[in-house]
Amino acid sequence: MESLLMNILGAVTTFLLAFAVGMTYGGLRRKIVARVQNRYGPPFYQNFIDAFKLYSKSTAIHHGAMHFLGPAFIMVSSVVSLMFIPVLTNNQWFPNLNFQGDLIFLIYIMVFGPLGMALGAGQTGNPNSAIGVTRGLSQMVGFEIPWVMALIALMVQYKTTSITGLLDIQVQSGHWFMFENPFAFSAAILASLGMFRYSPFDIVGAPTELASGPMSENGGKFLFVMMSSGSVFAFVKLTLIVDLFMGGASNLIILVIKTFLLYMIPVTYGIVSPRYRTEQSITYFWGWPLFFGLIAIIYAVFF
Amino acid sequence: METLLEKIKDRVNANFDLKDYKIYTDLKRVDLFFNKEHIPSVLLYLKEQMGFRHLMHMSVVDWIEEGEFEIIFFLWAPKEKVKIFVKTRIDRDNPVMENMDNIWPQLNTYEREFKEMYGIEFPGLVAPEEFILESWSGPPPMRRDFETDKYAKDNFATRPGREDAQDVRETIAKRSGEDIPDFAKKYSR
Amino acid sequence: MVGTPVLFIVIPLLAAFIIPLTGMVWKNSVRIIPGLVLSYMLALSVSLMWHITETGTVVEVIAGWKPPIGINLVFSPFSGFLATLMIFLGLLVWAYSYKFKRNVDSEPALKYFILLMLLVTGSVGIVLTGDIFNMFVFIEIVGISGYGLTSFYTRRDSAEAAFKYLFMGSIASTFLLLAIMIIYSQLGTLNIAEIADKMPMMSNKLKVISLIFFILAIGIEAEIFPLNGWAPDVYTQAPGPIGAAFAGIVVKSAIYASVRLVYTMFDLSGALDLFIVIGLITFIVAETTALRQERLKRMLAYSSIGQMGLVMVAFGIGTKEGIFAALFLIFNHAIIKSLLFFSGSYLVYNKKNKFIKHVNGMGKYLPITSILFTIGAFAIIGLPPFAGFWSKLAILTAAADSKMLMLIAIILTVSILEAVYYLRVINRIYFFPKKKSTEAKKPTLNALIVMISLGIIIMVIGFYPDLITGIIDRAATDLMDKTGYIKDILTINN
Amino acid sequence: MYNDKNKQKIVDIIKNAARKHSLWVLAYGTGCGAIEVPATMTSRYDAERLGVRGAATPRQADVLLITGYLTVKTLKRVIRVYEQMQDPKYVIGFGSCTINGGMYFDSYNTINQLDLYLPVDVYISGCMPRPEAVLEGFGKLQELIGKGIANGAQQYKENLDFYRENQKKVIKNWDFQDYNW
Amino acid sequence: MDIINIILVIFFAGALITAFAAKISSIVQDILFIGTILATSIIFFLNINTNTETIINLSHINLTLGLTPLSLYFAFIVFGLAVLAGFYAVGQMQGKKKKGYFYFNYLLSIAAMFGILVSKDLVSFFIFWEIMTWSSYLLVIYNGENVQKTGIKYFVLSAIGAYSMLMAIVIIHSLTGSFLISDLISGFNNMSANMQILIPVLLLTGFGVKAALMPLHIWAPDAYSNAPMSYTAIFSGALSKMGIYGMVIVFLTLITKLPQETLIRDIIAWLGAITAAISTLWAIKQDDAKRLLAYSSIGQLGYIVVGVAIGTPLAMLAGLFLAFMHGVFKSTLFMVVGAIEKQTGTSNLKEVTGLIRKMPWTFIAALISIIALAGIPPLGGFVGKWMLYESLITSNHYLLVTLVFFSSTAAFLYCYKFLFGFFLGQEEKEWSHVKEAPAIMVVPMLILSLISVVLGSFPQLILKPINSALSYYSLPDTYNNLWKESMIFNKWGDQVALTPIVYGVAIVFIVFAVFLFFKNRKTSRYVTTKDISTSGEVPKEHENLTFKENFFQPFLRAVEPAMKRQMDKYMLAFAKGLEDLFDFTRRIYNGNGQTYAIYAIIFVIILLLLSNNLFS
Repeated sequence: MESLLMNILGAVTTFLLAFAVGMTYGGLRRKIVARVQNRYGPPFYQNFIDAFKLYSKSTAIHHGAMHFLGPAFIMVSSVVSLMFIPVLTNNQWFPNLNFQGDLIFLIYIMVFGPLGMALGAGQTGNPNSAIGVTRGLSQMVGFEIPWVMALIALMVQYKTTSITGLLDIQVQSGHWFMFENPFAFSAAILASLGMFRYSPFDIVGAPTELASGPMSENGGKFLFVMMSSGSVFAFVKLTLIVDLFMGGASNLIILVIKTFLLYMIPVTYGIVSPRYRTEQSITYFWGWPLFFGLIAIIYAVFF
Repeated sequence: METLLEKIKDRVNANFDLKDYKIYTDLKRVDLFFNKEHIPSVLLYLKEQMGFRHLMHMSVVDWIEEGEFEIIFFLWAPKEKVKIFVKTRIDRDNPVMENMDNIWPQLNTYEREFKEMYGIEFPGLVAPEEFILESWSGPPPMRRDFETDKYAKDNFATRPGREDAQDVRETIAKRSGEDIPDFAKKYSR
Repeated sequence: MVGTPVLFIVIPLLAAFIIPLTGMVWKNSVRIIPGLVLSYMLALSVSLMWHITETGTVVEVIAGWKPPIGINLVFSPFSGFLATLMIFLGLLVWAYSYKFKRNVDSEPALKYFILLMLLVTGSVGIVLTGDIFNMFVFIEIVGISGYGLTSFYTRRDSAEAAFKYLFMGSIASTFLLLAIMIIYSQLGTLNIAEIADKMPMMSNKLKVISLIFFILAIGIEAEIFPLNGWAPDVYTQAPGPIGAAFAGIVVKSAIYASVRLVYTMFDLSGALDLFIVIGLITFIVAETTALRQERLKRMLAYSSIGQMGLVMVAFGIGTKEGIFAALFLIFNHAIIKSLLFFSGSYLVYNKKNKFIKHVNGMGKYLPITSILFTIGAFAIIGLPPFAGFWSKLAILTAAADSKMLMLIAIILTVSILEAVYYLRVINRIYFFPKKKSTEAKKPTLNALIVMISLGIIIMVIGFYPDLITGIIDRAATDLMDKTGYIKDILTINN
Repeated sequence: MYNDKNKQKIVDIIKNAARKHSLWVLAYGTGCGAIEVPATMTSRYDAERLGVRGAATPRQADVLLITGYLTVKTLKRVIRVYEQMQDPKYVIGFGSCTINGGMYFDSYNTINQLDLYLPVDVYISGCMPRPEAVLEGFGKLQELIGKGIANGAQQYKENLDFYRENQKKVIKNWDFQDYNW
Repeated sequence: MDIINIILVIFFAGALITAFAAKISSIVQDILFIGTILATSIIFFLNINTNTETIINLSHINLTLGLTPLSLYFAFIVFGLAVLAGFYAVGQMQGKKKKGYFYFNYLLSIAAMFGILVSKDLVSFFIFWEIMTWSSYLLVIYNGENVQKTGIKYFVLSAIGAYSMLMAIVIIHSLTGSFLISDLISGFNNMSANMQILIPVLLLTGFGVKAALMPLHIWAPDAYSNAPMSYTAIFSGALSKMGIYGMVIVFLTLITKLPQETLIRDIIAWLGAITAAISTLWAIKQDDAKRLLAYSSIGQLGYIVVGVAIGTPLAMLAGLFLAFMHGVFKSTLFMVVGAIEKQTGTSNLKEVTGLIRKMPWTFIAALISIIALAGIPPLGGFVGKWMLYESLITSNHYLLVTLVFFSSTAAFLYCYKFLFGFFLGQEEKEWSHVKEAPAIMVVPMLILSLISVVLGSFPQLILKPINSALSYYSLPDTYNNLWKESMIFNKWGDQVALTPIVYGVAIVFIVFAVFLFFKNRKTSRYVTTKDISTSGEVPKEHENLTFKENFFQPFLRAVEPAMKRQMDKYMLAFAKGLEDLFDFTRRIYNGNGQTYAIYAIIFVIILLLLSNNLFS
């Protein structure tokens, strides 16, 4: 009983940590983007203010049951995938469910969210939502392929499909996989550009063209849940890449440094890039990233 | 150039009952005046036979003094690079003009506009809904006898404080020293 | 002894000549007497079949002249099986056409039944006789009645078809006579058993030539490629039930003749391979041609030719399994194709051209006929659980046992075509809307009974093939037993 | 002393503080004022540092920015957009056209006074107001929100009959659904 | 009489009686139909016994019937689906024409499937296989004139498959002297090398047609979409599994003994994966829900084939588990389409919209099945997908797993298209009259979707029978090796524990659903889908705002090169060419007597010329 309580407590702590870190990173991104654009920019805690404001807004209307459940689906995706990722290498604080699932499971639970969001967006009946959803799902098919190839390369190379197993190998040997199999790392990073949906891959929710796409009918608490889920999910993705390629982190400070450095890649890439159309982004992902993925698998099999 | 324009005029004249014409050589433009009932055939002829493929514009002028509307079609021949203005006059009290959007589909838009703004009837005009003036109940606003000021005052509440606004026309007239025309006096404050 | 084989020849011939006389007295006797005669013959043949299971082959000597000099009739398990089958089919054709031209005067009906009787007689004679010249005579009887039946409707087209048939038939007679002459000049006998016995004495060259002449002559009757040009026209132009009679009776007798030649008379090793080649070509050409037909009867005719090709292939395999399969296929084809001809002629009854498109939507108006046609089509395609499947399986098994893999592949590939063109008709029957101009003709009661009994036979054989396989098995054993045949005939001294 | 009323007040203060620094603007670009909004938002004047940010749809927005004259046809859409926004919501009238009709005071199809039809929280005068003025207007709105007196929505809700009457007077083909709360 | 015979007799008798009961009354027909299915299923489920063996003696062939553990597993699928789809069919067939025809063929094909499963020799296997083929063929052309091409296509490909199987059967008989499957297995080692290749290839061709494997799949989209939906549930759910059943036996017993084992396995697996990928792309393109699901079925069968072909214990488990799951969720989806078609009159995704509030139960069934289809945890589809991926990765098929993963991800697109098209989006006035389907149709769907939910957390219910089936065919017992209660392992020892996942997902889902739903339920009110932010414009009643045209156009544009070539077109062109060739042979018979005489002369001359070679 006590251990169960501790588990729940740990899970909540993990969630709060992920929420805080993700939100802060989002705020920092806005600040950085502003500085690059020669603006002063909002304070780094602006996202917290926005989130709280959204939470405090009223939700006077809804479009039916799926409208409620859509954000819940997204949250399930974020939180459950958070539960299955080892946050720190020594599992005293954040044990969660790290040993219960493995990478394939994680890949699947990570695509659960977009589908839920799509359902929620669908019921609102806004054509912009549906258009955004189709673009989002199409793009997802695009970046999942190099991403999976990178992961498969790791699995093949180290004969395990468990995240903790891959992490342990890195900790014990002291070598990071991003140097052991740089191609896999490149493929994963390029694929993660798409996952973050920052420019140039932000056609899904293009505000001026699609009226923010899937989210166009969601205000107030719906948007709050989506926003926090996005923040948690950003943390999940960053932590996952850190765990898989950068040897994990033994304490929070190292984790923050590593994830922040990683986070800078999509952010800086986004700042300097114009927007891709959907088929352009798909073909982008099936170009170099796919090539790197292939090389990574070949490298993993033969070397 | 002169000859080309003349030739165009002559060719039209040979086929149709041309009331009057005017040639602007520097503008590469011919103005042709017709009776109302000739207009469709003239336009069709110009489009199909003489290469005036492009309808640039359609316009209406309210000649309130003469009790007539003047309707003008602006045509353009891309090959010869020549303009033709086809003009006709219709009765202002009973403004009916033939619907010609089967010649140029874009005429449909113009006709819908003139129907609302001038009250000109185009029999057979297919208009899905109101064009610009939704649920308009007043007289056609672009006619020159429409009293816009009065209409605005009657319909839209005005914030107090605009009473001192000057009549712009009087100011202009004073400044340039010319008289206000008689017909305009009726509308000036 | 319940009866003698000679009755199979005598009684129908007698009946054929008596019918016109009785017809003057009582018009309906024209219709009834053939039925009585055929029923009697069926009873006789069945009892004989029963008899020979105990005593062995029955050899009937005519007019006391013993073989090899005299003419003899042989009722062995093999020939008896075929004779029974033919008589049974003749009975069915009679029952089906009992009311034929009833509403008209008796003149056409008289001709029809006389010719039908002659056709059956001739075919049974071919199967039973043990003498090649006698066989020639019977072939001519069959041919003449066939020409008559073909031109039965005195129309331009039927006359043309009959003339074609006659033309080819005369070629056949010529060559048959030539072949018989060669053999007689060399061996001095016309008795099949004695020919078979003396065959090694003949020079190889002449043997080959006479065999080729035989094959040509009998091949014309057996509708093998490329000698079968007359057949589709005849099938199309002859009255509906006669199509079934041709497919079920005449062709079978010709096949019997050719098999008897190759298995018993000649000892040439390549003949069986020739059978396979010719049969296969016939099968392929006929089935591909059937695919492109627009008329129902022509389609059925080509299908029938194709099946005959398959029978020849099965005989050509040469093993006992092959013969078993061939006989099984002969049996199945006889009943199935009869059913198809019977029901098909009702589906396109009132139409002159009898196009396939005329069957559109008949499933609603002629439900039982349509279902029977469907059963027939499924059976001939070889779908289980209908009768056709077992014979197809038997052929394939026989071919596989002889390691003829290409043969299996070709047969199966062509079978797909067969499925396609039958399914086209079935789809039209059930799923296309009826044209207004088409009128459905309800089958008469006797025709319905015949068709339903055929359908039931197909289903029963399909579910329980053992009913027939025992007899066929014995027939196959009998055919393989060449020395037994010679001994049975030549040593008859009683 | 902790009681329900005080608690409500504390929560309100926090909420207002958050709302004040997070204004998501739906710029309804009518008239010439639409051209001033990009200048306000982008690098030169950078409204984002105040927490002002564009919103894509009325469901997400807090502030309805009406940037110029409103014809009757547009007014109908604006009212609908306003009613689709979620509480709390604010309206900023932008330029003299919204105040008294501006240069379109005698147009046959343009309303002269926005606050008869929608509850305006802040007017920004000028024809057109420069971005500095716009920022000033946002500052004023933030001030009002902070004090808790930017209650236009409340006012609209309470005096709905008054607004409806005015709206129906100019919009003849009234085919709206009910107000969204 | 033996149980198996009794069941078969009841089936055939029931089919006949039901077909002719139309003369009495429509309700009697329904009752007879349901009665037949229920009686047989009850007899089956009460008397499950894998030891009995019935032999029907024909003089030259013995038909041997009996259950094996593997066929028992498939019989579960068949009977389960048959009962549920049977009830559904009664609802769906209300007031339709040709009811007797439908019931007859439905019962007959179920009987044939059962017959296939209990056949222990190849002849009875083939007999039942063909009965299944033509009864399903008759249902494919149920809709009349405009489906003739479809019907012919289906039948011809089935015939190709069946006849290649028949060829294999007779070859086997000539080699082993017996039709028994057990004799084939034991005698396979003694065959020559050529035969060892030929027989499995022929058999796989036969099974591949029914399993809609790549070059042989062209019948499937049309056939699945044209049969009545209550039958397509069986067609795609159970009938296609017969092909899988045959493949499993071939792979377990024959292929393992070959020297070229890996090559054949790889070829078939790649074919399966390519089938999955291509048909997924085509499914995305479809606008008709039936065709969409039809292509999706082909894709799913591709996964199953991949699993079966790879053939490691985990892959086999995955393939068979997916076969079960596919039966469950795909038949639910076909039933959903049937219900919608019955209620609205069309199954076009472009026309029907916004049914979620009109047909909520149908939506729930569709949602659950779609989630299962997409392989998203915690539903049953995920378990199968997980096992498939793990087995592929651990057996060194890296590119294959990428391809499978691609098609599985792309499947999300059509999953969403299906849900969105029917249930979400604008609520149109045109469909405001639509009511929920009758309970007799809805309840089977809900039961089936419940099964997908249950299998997500307790797959052992199904994995246990699969395990015993596989160990019957001498695959290692995987009970402790690869899976335990609610926990699956891969070869490398990595695991997925299903129970905590289910709990985790459920808890988080409930927390946020409560947070959003119950907190706002009182304060918020429902507005119609016309009340959306369309730049302030008020959508008119007749205006259709739903986004339906070119739904996944950008994606399709990106994958266009892969969809340019259609197997269908090649095959049709081939058939056309053949027909032209046949037209040429037809000309041989030109109807001219002289020509025929010349043929005769030529025939004689050729024979005479060749006589030396022929009769040497």
